[in-house]
Formats: sequence, C-alpha cells, structure tokens
Amino acid sequence: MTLDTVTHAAEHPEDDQPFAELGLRPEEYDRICEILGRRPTSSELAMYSVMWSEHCSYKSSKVHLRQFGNKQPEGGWPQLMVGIGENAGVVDVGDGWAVTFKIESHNHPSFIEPYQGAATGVGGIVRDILSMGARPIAIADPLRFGPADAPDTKRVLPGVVAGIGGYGNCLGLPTIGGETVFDASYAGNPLVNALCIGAMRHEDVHLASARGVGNLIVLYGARTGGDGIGGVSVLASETFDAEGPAKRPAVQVGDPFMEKLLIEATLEVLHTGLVEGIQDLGGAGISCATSELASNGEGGMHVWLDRVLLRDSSLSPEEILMSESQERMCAVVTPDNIDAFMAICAKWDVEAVVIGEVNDSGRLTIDYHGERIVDVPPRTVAHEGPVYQRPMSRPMDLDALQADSSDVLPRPTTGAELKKTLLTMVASANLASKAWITDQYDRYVLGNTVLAQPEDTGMVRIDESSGRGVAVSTDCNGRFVRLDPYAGTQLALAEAYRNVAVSGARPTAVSNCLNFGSPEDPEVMWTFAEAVRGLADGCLELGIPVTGGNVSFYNSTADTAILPTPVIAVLGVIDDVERRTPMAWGPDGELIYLLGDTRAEFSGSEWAHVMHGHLGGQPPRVDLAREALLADICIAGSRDGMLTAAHDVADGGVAQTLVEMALRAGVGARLWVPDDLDAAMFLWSESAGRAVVVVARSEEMRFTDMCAARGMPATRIGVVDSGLGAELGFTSSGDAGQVLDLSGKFTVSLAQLREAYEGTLPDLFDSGFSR
Amino acid sequence: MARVIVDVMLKPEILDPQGRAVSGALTRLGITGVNDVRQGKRFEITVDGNVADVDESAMRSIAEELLSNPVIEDYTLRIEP
Amino acid sequence: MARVIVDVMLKPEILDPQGRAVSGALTRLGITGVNDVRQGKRFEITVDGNVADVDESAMRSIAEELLSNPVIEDYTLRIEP
Amino acid sequence: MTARIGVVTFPGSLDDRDAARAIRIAGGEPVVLWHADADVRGVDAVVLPGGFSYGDYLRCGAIAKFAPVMGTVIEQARTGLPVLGICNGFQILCESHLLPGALTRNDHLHFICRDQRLRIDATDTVWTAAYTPGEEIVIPLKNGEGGYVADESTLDALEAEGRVVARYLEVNPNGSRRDIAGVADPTGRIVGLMPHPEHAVEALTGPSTDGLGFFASMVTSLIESAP
Ligand SMILES: Nc1ncnc2c1ncn2[C@@H]1O[C@H](COP(=O)(O)OP(=O)(O)O)[C@@H](O)[C@H]1O
Ligand SMILES: [Mg+2]
Repeated sequence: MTLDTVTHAAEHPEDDQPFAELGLRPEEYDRICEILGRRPTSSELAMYSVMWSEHCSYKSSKVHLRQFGNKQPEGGWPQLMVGIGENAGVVDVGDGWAVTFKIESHNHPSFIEPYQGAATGVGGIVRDILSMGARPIAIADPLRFGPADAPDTKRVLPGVVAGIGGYGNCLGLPTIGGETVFDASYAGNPLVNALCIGAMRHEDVHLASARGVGNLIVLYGARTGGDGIGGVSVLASETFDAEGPAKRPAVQVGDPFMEKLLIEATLEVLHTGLVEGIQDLGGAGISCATSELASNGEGGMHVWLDRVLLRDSSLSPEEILMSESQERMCAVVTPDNIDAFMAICAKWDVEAVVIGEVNDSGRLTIDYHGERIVDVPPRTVAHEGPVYQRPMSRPMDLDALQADSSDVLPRPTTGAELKKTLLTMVASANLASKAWITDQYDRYVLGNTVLAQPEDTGMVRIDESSGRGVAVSTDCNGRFVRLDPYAGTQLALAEAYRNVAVSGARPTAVSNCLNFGSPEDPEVMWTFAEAVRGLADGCLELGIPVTGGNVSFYNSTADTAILPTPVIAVLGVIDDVERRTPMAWGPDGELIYLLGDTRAEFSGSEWAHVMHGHLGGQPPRVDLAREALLADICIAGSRDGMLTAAHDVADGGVAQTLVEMALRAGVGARLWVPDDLDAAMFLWSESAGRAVVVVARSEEMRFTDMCAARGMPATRIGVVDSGLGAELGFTSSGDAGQVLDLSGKFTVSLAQLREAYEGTLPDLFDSGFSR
Repeated sequence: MARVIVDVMLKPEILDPQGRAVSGALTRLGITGVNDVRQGKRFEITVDGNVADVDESAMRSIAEELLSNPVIEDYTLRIEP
Repeated sequence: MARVIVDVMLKPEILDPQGRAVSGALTRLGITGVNDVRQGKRFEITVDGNVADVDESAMRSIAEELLSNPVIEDYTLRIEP
Repeated sequence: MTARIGVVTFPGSLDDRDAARAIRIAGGEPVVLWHADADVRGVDAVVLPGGFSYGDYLRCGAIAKFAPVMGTVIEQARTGLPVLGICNGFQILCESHLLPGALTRNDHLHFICRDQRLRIDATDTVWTAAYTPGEEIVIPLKNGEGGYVADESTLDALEAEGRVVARYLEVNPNGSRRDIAGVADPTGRIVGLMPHPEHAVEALTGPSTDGLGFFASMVTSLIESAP
C-alpha cells in the first residue's frame, strides 16, 4: 500500500486522480489544484469531493437560499438568537429559554433499506440539535410514499415507520407529529424527512467552532467503520494494491442505544462547562467535522488520523475521513478539562479519544502514522466551495396545466351523492386516519407531551413550573406547488402556521426541507427558485424567520421528478400549555363556527385528486394577512377562554375538518350549509385561511363581536349535538347513536365514518411481514 | 417432512449493535477471550415431502427476497431431513 | 480462533408471531407445502484459541442465563473451528 | 415521615424522570439510583422504570438483570423490599425470576402506543391498595415486547392466588395470555406492570390521572407502616 502524502503529491503532479468518479467536475478539480498549488492527495481529494458535493455545499441552492437571510425586517429578527449557517438556528422563546429545531431528509437511504435509512435519518437530526447545546425533546416525521396500494409501498412504508419508531422510541424522544402523503410521483423515490426540536437555557447555546490554541479535539461515541462510503472506495482501490479493500456498505446501521448514551454524555459535559465547541458527525463524517470546526475557529487545526478508534481495521485513511458511521460527535476541550471530559464519557460507557489540537497555523493538517496526508486552508473545504447559478426555465407545460382548472369538474349535489363522496373521501389514503403509523411511535416519553397526533400540532411543555411550551407542525401540498411553486410554497407555510396557531401557540420561526428533482433540469431549478422566493417573501410578511433547513435534490425516478415538495415546519410558542385548544369539540350545545371565506377552489385539492384523478388549475388564493388575522383570533380565543376546540381547514376541506373533530370527540353534530354556498363547495373546497372553531354559548357574543371588529368572517355552521338518548362522552362506545347531520342533505353515523376513516391503513399494511 | 434452515447474519462490515450489546455484557460478566459476537436470525421452515422434494431455488429466492435484505445481510441455507 | 454457535428458538408451545408472519407471507407469495415457520436467534461468538481451548461449560451457562430465557426458549450450542 | 422511593437509571432507561415525577406528585421522595452502583441508599421501595435498558438488543431486560444495582435489589426484594417494575422494569423482574413468566414480542409484531383500558384485579398488593377491586382505569401502554406468557399451571396458579394485578379490557394489545397486564409475587410486594402509570399522573400530559394510584398506594403504605 502506498500512502499518498502531501510530499508525494507535490512530487508527482502527473498522477491521474478519479475526480469524476467522485462527482467533481474538471473545473472544480482544477480549482482544488489552484488552491493547493499542487494536485490534492487522495485524502484531500476525498475531503473536497464530499464537502463540495451538492448535499454538503449547497452549490446549486446557495444563491437562492440567501434570500432567507437578506429578506428580513429592519433591525433584524427580534426572536432569532442564532441564524442560518450553524447546525441549526436558535430562537428565543421567552423566560430565558431557547429552542432549536431543524428538518433533514433521508430519502435515498430509506428507499434502499427502509428501516435503517429512516432510523439513521432520525439519529442524524437529533445529533444536529444536540450539537447546539440543546436537549432534544421531540421529533416529527413528514413522509411521502408512492400509491398506498402499490407493492413497493408495502415494502417501504412499514419499514420506514418501524425504523423511525425503532430509533425514536429507543432513544426516548416522543414523536409528536408528521405527515403521511401518498402520490404516484413518489413511487421509487419516497421522501423520509425527520424533524427534531431541542430546548436549552440561553446561556447553554453552543456553537461549532475550534478556538483557543492548544485546545484538544475529541472524537467520541461509536467507533468508525466503513459505513456509507461506497463512493470513496474508488480512491481506496487506487491506493490499495491488488487484493483491494473489503466491499464497503453504502447503508448505515443505526444504534439508538449508543445515541441515547451520546445525548446523556454530551449534555453532561456541556452542563459542567467542559466544552469550548461541539460538532456532530453526519454526512462526510470526520472531513466535515474537522474542516467546519477549523473553518469556524480563528486558527488552524492538526489531526492525528491514526488515533481514530476503528470498528474495521482495514479502513484506508481516505475512508476514515469519509466514513459516515453514525452516533459520533466531536468536541473541543481545553487540556485542563480533558480528564473530566473523559471521565464523563466513561461513566456513560462512551468511548472517546483525542484526535487533534487547535493551533495557529491557519491550516487544517492531518497526519497518518507520522506522514502528512492533508494540508489545506479549512475554509476552502468547508465554506468556500463552488457556487452555481444553474439555468432555470419555467416548465413548458405550466400554462396548459394552470388553464385546466378543477373547478369545472362535476360536483355531487344530491344528499346521497354527497354522503357517498364523504365516505369515499374520508377513506382515501391521504385523508384516512394515520393511527396505524402513529400508534407505533411513543408520544408519552419524557412526560411533557401536551398535544400529539392526530391534533393539528404537536405541543410539548418545556418548563414544568411555568407551563411554557412549544408547538410544531409540518406541511406541504406538493400538488399546489406543482401548479404554482411560489403560491404553493406560501400555502404550505400558511398551513403549518395555521396549524400551530389554531392550537393557541404563537408562530415564531420556520424551518424547511426542500425536496426537489435534479437541479440540472432547468425546469426543476426554476420551480425550486420560485419556491424559495415564495417562502422568503411569505416569512417576511408573516414576521417569522427561517432558521435553517435542508435541501434534497435528485429526487426522481428515471426521468420523472417527484412533485416539488418543500416541506415547511413552523414552530410556535405558548406561554402556558394549559390553555392549548384541542381539536375535539366539547359538550352538547356548543356552537360550531367557520372562520374565513370559502370560494370555489378545487384545483390541487384532495377532492379533485380522489374523485377525479385530476391535477390542474391555479391553487387556492394566498392571503397571508388573513392568515395572520386568523392566528390572532385563535390565540386570543385561547387566551381568553372563548374556544373549546379548533381545527384548521386544509386537505379535504371543511368536511374532513368536521369529521376529524367529531371522531376525536366521539360526539355528533347538527350542521348546515351556509346560505351563499353550494354543499360540495362548502364541504370540499380548499380555500386557505380558514378554521373551524367551537364556542360555548356563553361566549358566543364576545367571540363574534371580536371577529366582526377585526374583519374576520365568522359563519355559524352547526351545533354539537349528541343526539336524543345517545350517551355522551369519550367512552369506547361513544360513537353509539352519534351522527353528523347536514341539514336537509344527509345524516351519517359516526360509526360508519369511523369505519371508513380508520379501516384504510390497517387493511393496506397490516398483513405485511417486515424484516 | 424436511426442514429448511436459513441463517441470516449482518454482513461483516455492517455495524451489529445487538452483537455489540452481548459482547459488552460478556465483558461485564467477566468472560474473557471473546473476540467478537454477531447476532443474527435463524428461520426453521418445515415443508411437506422429503429433502429431495424441496424446491431449493424457490427457497433461495425467498431467503434472498423475504428473509434477508441483501444490501446489509448474508444468508446461508441448508436442507435437513 | 474458534467459533461458538448458539441457536435460540422459542419453545414449541410458545406462539411465534414472527414465524407466523413469515408463513403468511409465503402463502401470499404462492409458495405451497410449507407446514410451519419458526424464527429464532443465532449468535456467533468468536473466541481466542482453538476448539479444544473453549470452556464449553462456561459457554453453556452463558447460553442459558444470558442468550436465552429458559422460561420461553431452548438453545443449542456447538463449537466450530 | 417521608417515603423514599428509589428509581433506577440503567443505560437506556427512558421513563426514569417520569417515574420520579409521579412519585413526587404522589407525595413521596424520589431517590436516584444508578445501575453501576450496588448501593440502594436505604430506600423504602424501588421502581424499575420503562425504557430500553442496554438497548434491549438481546432480549428485553436480559442484560439489566446483571447490573450491580440489581444484585442488591434482587437480594433485598427477597426479604421484603417493595419493587414496582414498569414495562422494561417488568421485563427485568421476569428475567431476574422475581416474577414468573416472560414477556414476548407483541403478537402483531409492531411497537404499540395507545391509551389502554385496564381492570385492577388485585388491590391487596402494596402498589395497588389505593384502587377499589375491579376498578377500571385508562393509562398509556407502549411496548414492542409486552406479550405476557407463562405455562398453563403458572397462569392457573396466578389466578387462583389472586396475583393477576391488572388485565387488559376492550383490546388485548399484545397477545398477552389471559389478558394479563400485570402480576404480583406471592407477598404482593413485587409487582410488574406492562402499561405506564407514570404517564397518567397529570391531566395535561396523560390520558387521565388514573396512574397515580400505584405511587399513592406505596407512599401511603410506607407512611402508615412508619414507626
Ligand atoms: N408520519 C406521521 N408521523 C407522525 N404524525 C403523523 C404522521 N402522519 C400524520 N401524522 C399526524 O396525523 C395528524 C393528521 O395529519 P394531517 O392530516 O397531515 O394534518 P394537517 O392536515 O392538519 O396538517 C397530525 O396530527 C399529524 O401530525
Ligand atoms: Mg391541521
């Protein structure tokens, strides 16, 4: 085996290097040579190639994502403590508390090995949050699959769900929300996004930087193995002689137990003040952690790579640098504190080793058994990668698509047709109950979960004495984004914002996971750019900053890209979780109001999708000022005790909202269609800016006066009614005798609705044998 | 009756947290000399007929497609009387 | 190096839901003639020294007290070079 | 007089903080016990909390039973130290042979988290005295390996001796034999329970406050028996 050292590289400029196999373009390779003044060593090439990949460098998206920082109110965002650029942004949530949250994708690994792909997706995002100094407190999982009845969905979905549960449950984090959407475009390219929230005191916020000459770099957690380095094996096979290295797995296996120990050990070293800087190891492993730490610090760093504890002794230095082995972290520790640091790791059975030192060289140097294999300016690896202005063009088919409105599709009119449509819609895969999935997730662990699925938002208490809490919701209707990426992304933002607000929390910050096709396709790139522009403008208008996020490109099978899917997460703050508004309506006689305007807006709707298999037209109108007003009213209603229940209106329209409220409560209602609407429009239009709220009779005047004064249309559409002689309450037989009655149109029993709503997923997935 | 035995183990290069947990327990119990522990799955499939009647290729494809995931696991299969 | 192989299977009278699920999947795949499927665990313990050096009784007590739960499981143990 | 109730933290314990909170709400004093420490700090009773001790990769509870703290707990339990094992704690008690039977993979093969209705069948244990016989409660259940099994004669004996502490109602969520959700030892001092009473002690975060009775029973019994 020959080691490609810095000296050797300088002396042998002629050696061919497999940069193209590593995904670098010729001009990118030339730039590396120019930066170094020589050809890179194979280890340097490995580092640059992975750090300059789309995934790590954001080279296609960077120019667009800048808007999130640039479009901000004068004087900046008051609630933002740490902005974009760090592992995750940090938001001030009051009383000295700070919260950090972020979403990340693990789409491709989850297709190859659903269980492990999804599991390690959760593990990765949890370490991101941990690296900010926060205790992870909850997770959520926005998911997209191919058609629910497709054979491959039967393979992928149960594995993904078991993987998220297997990791999250074992780690001890409650899963408090997510999404499950089925669409043919995701067949062969499911989306598995994972979100984590963490909480900390203001003074505990930590950043990833290596400062202080003489400080030590500690690598701790799992040992380094050959995980996820399929690509770099090219290099290894160049450097190794004939027999070559062992075959390297592209799939990583998660060890949630190790992650749990890593969390406890990390929080203990943070809280005892033993750490100067901290960084998680995710994609690009040690390459990423060392170059980012060094780049963020002011000096340089030296690493002894042979000190890294290995699980597989046959790894080459290039592979050690690239390995994506899970459950590892890096910390910067002063020499004075190193013994105490090591003792805490030992207490938690976590292996740790000093692999490097901060110096004032301004360079990142790495030695392997005494030989110099890397000598680079760290910023050029971590932060000064290539940036592209990719060509963009508006999709050719967009005009035709937008002209083909769903509003002209035939709608049901008779009572019988309406009832049949209702039952079909409620049982359709996207609208049906997701309990089959969410019942596999522990939502109780840590004892602070106030709201979780199937509520509009997940909500957790962060301070037991004051009751302060945070809420989070994720949303995206990819069909709306397909029809109009700018408006569609704002609709996703609006929906997540609304979900948080209806439960009484004040929306405060945004994170996102932008799942798109290939950035090299100008139409995809245009769509992406419009989505980012829409999100940045929308956030500015709503007054909530984007604190971070993730871009996942190349989501396509053969030549078909997925529906553009910018998943938007909104975080809200509530000063006292006791006042949260749940979705189940309360006792008999309470009044059901629809807030907002209903228009004929069926394009991109679930109704058009399920009943007509149709996609075309313009998505519903966006009115963010109206969304903000709706939020104010819901929050005021919660604070002043006017609302007993609230539920937002989104996929499946008012019909779906009412069914979910009734089924959650096990109590029926008498409903009527507002005078100016046709029944189908009332039930299934997806006009934005609406919510259904429930008001006690004693509060009705006060509530409607408030709405009138603030210009919010409020229409009484029904009354909670448990029916004559029917038993009330939440007992298991609560459905007995309960009906939803749409005056003059139809009556449907809750039992029948429940059967339709709850039967679909078990019928599809129960029989599956999952490895 | 014949028995088809399929042993499924994680590939050697793949992390085996289960084996590691057993390993750790052995160390804590004071057992020495243990180099490595791997934990896998064992399937015992009882089929009608005798050994010669078993459709081995069908069984292999089951082992490969249903009982293991070739991306991370290897299997061995044998047929016993 | 010697290898100690411990196979742990649920006792026959204990319901094996995993084996049952595999059975069901086989039927759905159109495989006939399968009578029963049981799923268990397989441990491969690599120990220093050769076969003769292995302390079999220590290994048996590990198999019995750690690797299996005698209330519900049976184990078999063999030592291979 | 205080009721000092220890809560053991194993590597991988998850519901230890919740158990401590439940003890506090019930009026007791939770005492932190560490797996690697054989000292149980003179506590009056012990809770083995839920979670995934040592990852539960081998078999739930199989590795935890060898922890130093368990040496002491097992020894003192045999001479009267009250112990409540919840979920993973129940599994540890069975693995340690302080309780009969074993907990196996759920019959439907999935982890399940649901609000579970139970009937308290034995109120003569130190952990259930606050309930009325036959009382129905709803508390969270969350497990992947919660199917209680034992041989027929053991099951018959448990029933005959009134040692089935709680049974699942409406749905048997994991295939437990005879719908058993929890059992006691012959003295009624050692109790194992699959569902999680510690997650049902505050109306805000649980489906009910029905779980408080387990902790209140213990606190009351300790205070009453104080000299
Ligand atoms: N994969 C999932 N993981 C966790 N929760 C989920 C998942 N899928 C759906 N949910 C939950 O189910 C409920 C209904 O989902 P959805 O209809 O998408 O809500 P909404 O339309 O209000 O955003 C929500 O509480 C959501 O968090
Ligand atoms: Mg909602």
